[in-house]
Amino acid sequence: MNYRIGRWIADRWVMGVGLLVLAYLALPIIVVAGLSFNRPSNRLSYDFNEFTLDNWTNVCGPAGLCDAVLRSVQIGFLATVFATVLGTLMAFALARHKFFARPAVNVIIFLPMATPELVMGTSLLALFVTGSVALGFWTILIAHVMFCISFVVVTVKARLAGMDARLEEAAMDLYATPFQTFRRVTLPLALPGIVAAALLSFSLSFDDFIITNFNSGTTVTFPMYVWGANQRGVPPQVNVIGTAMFAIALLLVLATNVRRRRGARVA
Amino acid sequence: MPEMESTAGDLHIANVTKRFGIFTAVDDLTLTIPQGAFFALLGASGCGKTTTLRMVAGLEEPTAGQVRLGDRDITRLRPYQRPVNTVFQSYALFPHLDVFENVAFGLRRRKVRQVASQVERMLALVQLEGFTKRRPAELSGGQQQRVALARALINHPQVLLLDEPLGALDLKLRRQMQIELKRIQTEVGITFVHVTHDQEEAMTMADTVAVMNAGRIEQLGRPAEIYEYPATAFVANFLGQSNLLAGEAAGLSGGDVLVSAYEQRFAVPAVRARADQGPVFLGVRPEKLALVADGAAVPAGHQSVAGVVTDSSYVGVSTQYLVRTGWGTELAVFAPNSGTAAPLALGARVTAHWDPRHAFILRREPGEGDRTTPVLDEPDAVGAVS
Amino acid sequence: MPEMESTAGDLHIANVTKRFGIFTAVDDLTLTIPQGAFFALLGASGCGKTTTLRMVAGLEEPTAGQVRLGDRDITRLRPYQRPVNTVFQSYALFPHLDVFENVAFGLRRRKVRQVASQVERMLALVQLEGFTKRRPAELSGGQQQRVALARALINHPQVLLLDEPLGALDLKLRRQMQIELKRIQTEVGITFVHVTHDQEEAMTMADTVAVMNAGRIEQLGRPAEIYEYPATAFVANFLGQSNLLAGEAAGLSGGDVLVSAYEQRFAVPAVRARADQGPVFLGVRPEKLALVADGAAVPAGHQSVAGVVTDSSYVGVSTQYLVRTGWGTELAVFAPNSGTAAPLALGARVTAHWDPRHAFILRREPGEGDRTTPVLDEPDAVGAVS
Amino acid sequence: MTLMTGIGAAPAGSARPARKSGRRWLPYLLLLPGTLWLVVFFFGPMLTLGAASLWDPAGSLQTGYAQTLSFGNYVDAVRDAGPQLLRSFWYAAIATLIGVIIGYPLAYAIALKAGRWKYLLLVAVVAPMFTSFLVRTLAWKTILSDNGALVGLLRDIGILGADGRLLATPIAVVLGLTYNFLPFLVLPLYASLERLDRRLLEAAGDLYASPARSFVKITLPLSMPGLVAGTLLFFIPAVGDYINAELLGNPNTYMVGNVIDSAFLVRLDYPHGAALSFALMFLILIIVMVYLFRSGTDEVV
Amino acid sequence: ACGTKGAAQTEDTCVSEDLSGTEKTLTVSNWPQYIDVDEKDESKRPSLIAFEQKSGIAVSYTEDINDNNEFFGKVQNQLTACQPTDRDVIVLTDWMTARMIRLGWFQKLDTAKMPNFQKNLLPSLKGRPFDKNTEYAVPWQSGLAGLAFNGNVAKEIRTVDELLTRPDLKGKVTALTEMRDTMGLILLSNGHDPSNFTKAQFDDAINKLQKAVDAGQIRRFTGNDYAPELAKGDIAACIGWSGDIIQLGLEDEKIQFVAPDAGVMLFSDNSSIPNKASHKANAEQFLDYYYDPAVAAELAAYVNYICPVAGAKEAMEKIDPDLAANPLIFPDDALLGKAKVFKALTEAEEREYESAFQKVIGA
Ligand SMILES: Nc1ncnc2c1ncn2[C@@H]1O[C@H](COP(=O)(O)OP(=O)(O)OP(=O)(O)O)[C@@H](O)[C@H]1O
Ligand SMILES: Nc1ncnc2c1ncn2[C@@H]1O[C@H](COP(=O)(O)OP(=O)(O)OP(=O)(O)O)[C@@H](O)[C@H]1O
Ligand SMILES: [Mg+2]
Ligand SMILES: [Mg+2]
Repeated sequence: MNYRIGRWIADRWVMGVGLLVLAYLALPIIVVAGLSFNRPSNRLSYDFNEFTLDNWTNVCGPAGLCDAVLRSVQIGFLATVFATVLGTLMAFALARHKFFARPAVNVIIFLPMATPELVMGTSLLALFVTGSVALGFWTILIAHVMFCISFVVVTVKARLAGMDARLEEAAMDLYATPFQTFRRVTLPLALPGIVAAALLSFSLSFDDFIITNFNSGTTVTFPMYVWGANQRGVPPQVNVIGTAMFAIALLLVLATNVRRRRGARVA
Repeated sequence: MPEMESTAGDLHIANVTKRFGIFTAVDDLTLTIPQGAFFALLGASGCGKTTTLRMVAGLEEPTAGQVRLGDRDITRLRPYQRPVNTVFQSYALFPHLDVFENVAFGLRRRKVRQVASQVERMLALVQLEGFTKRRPAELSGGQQQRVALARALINHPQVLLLDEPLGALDLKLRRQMQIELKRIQTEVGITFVHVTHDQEEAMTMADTVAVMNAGRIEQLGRPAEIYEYPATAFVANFLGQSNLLAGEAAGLSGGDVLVSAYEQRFAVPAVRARADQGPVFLGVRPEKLALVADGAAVPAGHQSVAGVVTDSSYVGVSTQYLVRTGWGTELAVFAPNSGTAAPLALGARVTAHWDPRHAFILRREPGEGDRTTPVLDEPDAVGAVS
Repeated sequence: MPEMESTAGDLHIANVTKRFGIFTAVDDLTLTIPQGAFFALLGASGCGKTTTLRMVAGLEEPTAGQVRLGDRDITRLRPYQRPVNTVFQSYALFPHLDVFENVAFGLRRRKVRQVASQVERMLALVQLEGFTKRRPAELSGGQQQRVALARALINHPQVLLLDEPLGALDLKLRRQMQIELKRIQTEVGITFVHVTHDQEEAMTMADTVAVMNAGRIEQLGRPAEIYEYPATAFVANFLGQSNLLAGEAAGLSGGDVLVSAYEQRFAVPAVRARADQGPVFLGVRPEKLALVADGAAVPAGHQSVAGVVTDSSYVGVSTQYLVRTGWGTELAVFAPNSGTAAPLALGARVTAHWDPRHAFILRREPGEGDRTTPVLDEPDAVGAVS
Repeated sequence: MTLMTGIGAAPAGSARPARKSGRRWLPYLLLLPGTLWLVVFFFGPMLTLGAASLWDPAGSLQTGYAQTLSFGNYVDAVRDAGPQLLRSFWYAAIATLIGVIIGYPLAYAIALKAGRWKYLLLVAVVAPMFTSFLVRTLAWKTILSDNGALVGLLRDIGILGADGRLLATPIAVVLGLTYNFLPFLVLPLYASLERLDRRLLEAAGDLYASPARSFVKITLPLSMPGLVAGTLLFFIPAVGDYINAELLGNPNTYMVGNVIDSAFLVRLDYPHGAALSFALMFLILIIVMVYLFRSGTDEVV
Repeated sequence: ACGTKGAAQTEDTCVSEDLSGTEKTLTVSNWPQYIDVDEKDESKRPSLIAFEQKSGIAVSYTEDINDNNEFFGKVQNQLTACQPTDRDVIVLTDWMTARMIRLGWFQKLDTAKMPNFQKNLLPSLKGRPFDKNTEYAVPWQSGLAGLAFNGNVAKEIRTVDELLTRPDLKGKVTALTEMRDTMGLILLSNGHDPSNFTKAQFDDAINKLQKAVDAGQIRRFTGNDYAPELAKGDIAACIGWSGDIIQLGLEDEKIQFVAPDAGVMLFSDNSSIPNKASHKANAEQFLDYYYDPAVAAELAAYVNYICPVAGAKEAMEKIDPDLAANPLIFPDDALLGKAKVFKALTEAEEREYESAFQKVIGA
């Protein structure tokens, strides 16, 4: 029976290490979630003091917090929509068509991912400064769409590359015009990839601080609020938002995955 | 029966050539497939069968030539504009749609009404009534195959193209699907163009068989016709096996062509000779050869060759022998295990004989030697595997 | 020849059971495969063949039972500790390594020296000398298969496991690979355990064939032995086809067992009867049946059944007929196309006769009806397709 | 058949040119909006940044800047930020290495060992990205606090001296970098391990490769594209990051991002800030190119 | 896109229009926690509500200023281009206010309409160098930058030199990223006058700071975020601001503010009206309201910084006598005597000193 123990360990140690790493990833979230139920002894203390639900019932208490969250969600949503649409179109072009300019376009897509956020932020600021463009909601949106596009293209393209091109031929053979083929076959099959890309876009946009900070003008997003609040004591409601976003992401991703699994085991 | 009424729906492939870069996949192919026929396209891997089908379906554009349906030139129509449907080798079922929606796909695209009843009828035809709500991933291979078939058939295409639809199935399931395909074709009366690797499948199912080789049709005809009297050495050994002896034809004598080979003379009826002069192959199918221990027992009028049994393998229905002739070639002989003859021992001296009416004569390139199909335990024959 | 010298290397599978959850894939299997044997494992899809092989290879751990090589218990050894190699159905070639490195893989892992010369020799054996630098993706299916074979063989395992290695090849290539496999096995003298769906392959290649059904061995023996005298109805119809008529055995009479079926009486030699009382099948192989137009022409001592020809299909080597008997069962009859008999017309009244020494008797569950294998143009037989 | 005639009515001759040109235009049409966006808002800024990097460094906000093509800005910027520049690459490299060491087992476990828990674990990797990265970094501050449980534990077991600390050390910065960008490494790695054919591992085991050898010889090389993509997506943003250095580090751990930040926001020295940004980008691109070339993977995008 | 023009504006180049007559609204940008809030409901600001009721002006009050530099970066584009920033009142520290005035980015106040302001502004805050006529900047609060320590983890600290060298504080010390506060205190500790020093003196001070950084004495340079860490004890001693420390001291009396004998730095945060702000009159009314001593006391009671309003101390005695007695809120002459204001810098000086300082703090 001794070999069994040895083998049990041999088969599972990787999983063990993986779980430890997951714990490392989850640790700050646990702290955040814990602090979201904290009534701090004073506004400069982050130590757990006393359990309370007040932070949850009174999320919008600290002035400006909810506005910032709302603005971040708005920007995140719009950026996701724009980036997903533009990026998906590009991914289709790259995955489904062979054409002369392809390598050049690939480089155009790769470069923004290869450029540090800071450089992008500063350069965009320089452009806006030169062009005397008023900074604010729209400049943030422009910036977010810009850095999300590449991630969308890569994600959707990977999905399309794994897709059987014969399905599209089959659809054409069954009287589907190119548009119908796209609408009825290609799009639904690419959907999990598109959804993943959208989720990624949203998280990138919602989370972005560096580029936003340079290009926001007088507009305050959630990360900027946190950055500012950090100077004078972070209100515990920020932890509520952090926890809630985590939970929403969890549910959202789980829901799409359940649907995907119920749907087509295509991947 | 179909030939008369329906020249309007015949599929014509006229001088079609398809090149990929410098590689010619289909080479000046001309073919007419009558409406309502069950047409089988046979050939080695890579000979251009799939490419031909794709050109008919509109998924590939010919480099040259025309594809016509009756009088209509469809060469330049896009796939969705052609009354042609395909059952793909991989089925290519839409994984995100259930069985019902897969089958209904073509109807919906053409905005046909009363989809439900038609789909029900079609699913009944392929005996999948209860499966409407399942996704392709939840079906076995045979069921998927039938959905693919229903999905194509429901559109009542003028031509149905089948690209090795049974290739992925195991032997038993394959047999059952063959039966079903044939039944359905009989019921719906649509032209079937069926590509297959399996010669037995082609012969049992098709009215007409075409054997392709390197982008060209080598022979076309009814299965028995081709099998009994192949046109070329390739066909003789692609469709079943043949013993082909290198000889020289010495012209006609009466109704027979005379062939001399290995110091023996053979006569073959002129109607079964593709040439009557010059280098030829004298061909006999292994099952047309009979073995007798005693040369004197050769029936009158039969021709014979003497040899030694070098191998025998039992395959249930028959026993396959190899008989080495005096000049070293090994002939294949299939003896049916009908229980009438005792098995022969290795090393036994035998005489293989045949009725001249079962032999045939084919053209041969000068210098080519005997050709017999590789048989088990015959390592020398493997050189050509690629 | 191998049985004597080599009990030390025999592969013993002793009371091996494998369960996945509540599903029993292999059920108390016991089997001994002599060293140097070419052993074929046959059976329907899902019957547990692959699972058995994987337990021998160490890729799956038996729920119960032992796997031994000679005297060594290898049940708990990990795959890399066993002198056993596998040729996988999918080949599982390493896509990032070239042919040379694929073949050298096992040697390198065991730190063997002079890898290059051994690999060269092995590639010569499988006739792939010039291909060392290619990647698997640049090889045809047949070539990949041979690389997989070389990769396993180079390790000189005591046992080589082959899991349907030819399943994906087309008929012609498959035939050539069969020849090569057999040649190589003869040359290297390693025990081959070969899983296949193709009965003809099993019969021509193997010394011993085992037919598996639902996790158990139904019959084991030499190919001809099993084919000629199957042990169960499953084997009779899995290995080739059989006509099985439902009857009642009425005990011994002389050396014969008497069977009454459909108001006729048949005698079968007792040595070919699995039962002599109660419900039985009377079995005859289709090729053992002969058709005569005139009942009077039935040879003396033969038994016969009258009927009508309802279908004929030409398959080149033979013609397959269906004959409907008076009570409605359709018998399959294979007539060799040796050219001696004229083809029979549909609807012809015929008598099918057989030598009682070719018939056999199998146990039958009470209530079971006739069993004949589905044949082309016989839609009724398809109900069971899954 | 009547159904078909309607469809086939289109003149066969005219179908061809339409289709050809349609096909040739389509990809460009699809690419146009996205590419335009990137060109205007990525390459455009890069151009202005490039221009700004050559401004006369003597200019100021009040007096304006003259374009003098002062290439010397690059020399000055790189020289002045030398230590931070080196430190950025050094920290990012260490963080990437740690990321690979801990991210690989995680990706591997999810892809190959998790069975039906696969999606749940994957979500657990992705979901933290939705909690603002600042919030998480601040949480790290709490965790690593000198008087926190973690430091206390490490002091007790002697890993840290009695006076030792984690916060405001290079360790905290590297840990923060590792933490923040780990999902970007794990996801592509997971995707490529997911595609790995397990049968290859069985084959390797069958051919006498122990699990460790199988990993080195089969799994690792076959997951290379994912590993390359993952390390790049990790390394690049890590080099440019300055939040971790600012929140978790000390003055001696500041990275090039802090310098750029200070140039643009505090010192109002746009020419040097722009020059440093550009220099950083060039350095990263060079490293990426060399890396891609060395690892033999070109199709990362 | 080859170069840029200067960013400076004048009253002539950038004309603002006042819509106060028609629009009873006002937008104020301030630092976080710089206004009194209701103890029960943090989103209510009593003094502000009172103002709205009294004046009928709806105030949109945002706490979006966290850092002078950062805020400058945010609004500089609009102000350079003479575009509205959408704010009527912004609160910035002396030196930043000075820069903005220098750039011509603020509107001149009509102090005639601000009687409380004229009457109650502390004399020491009148006619400061950057606003000689007291016509651009209205001090919101003043404060001291000095030393602070947490008595739970460190012995008392008296001087800047101790802070920069004492071995038991190594790695547990922070200083401020505000160059004027940190450098001012070091200059003072060297016996120099921050309101009037030479380049050489500044270099001396920088070197002293550099040594402390190199020795690992200084853990971080911070904005306000030193406070939680000081409270926690991760930081033992620091350069900090009086208001923060008083608040911490209320929770934990071991946390104390120390005014070194060498001197402390005095700063003010000033309210100003940027160009293109369109509610100037409303803004003036608003600022004047907070110069009512009673209101000022209410505010000071919450924020705990130095109240720039004369007469507020008396008003405070009614609210909270303890606070009224706190010299850090209502400094006595002794303390005020030690307090220095950093000298006004030209753009070139600012750049030179700021660059040198940034280099030391790591960026
Ligand atoms: N798109 C293509 N580009 C280049 N060559 C091609 C292309 N499609 C097919 N070919 C080549 O054309 C030849 C014919 O291919 P085709 O698929 O028609 O063969 P096939 O007869 O269907 O073979 P199989 O029986 O293996 O399916 C092959 O040699 C193939 O390599
Ligand atoms: N890992 C597993 N978990 C659960 N069931 C399994 C597993 N592996 C095999 N089975 C089941 O065990 C049975 C036997 O499988 P096995 O692969 O041995 O069949 P097989 O005889 O090789 O079939 P085939 O001819 O289709 O390859 C099948 O019903 C299969 O579904
Ligand atoms: Mg093909
Ligand atoms: Mg199997």
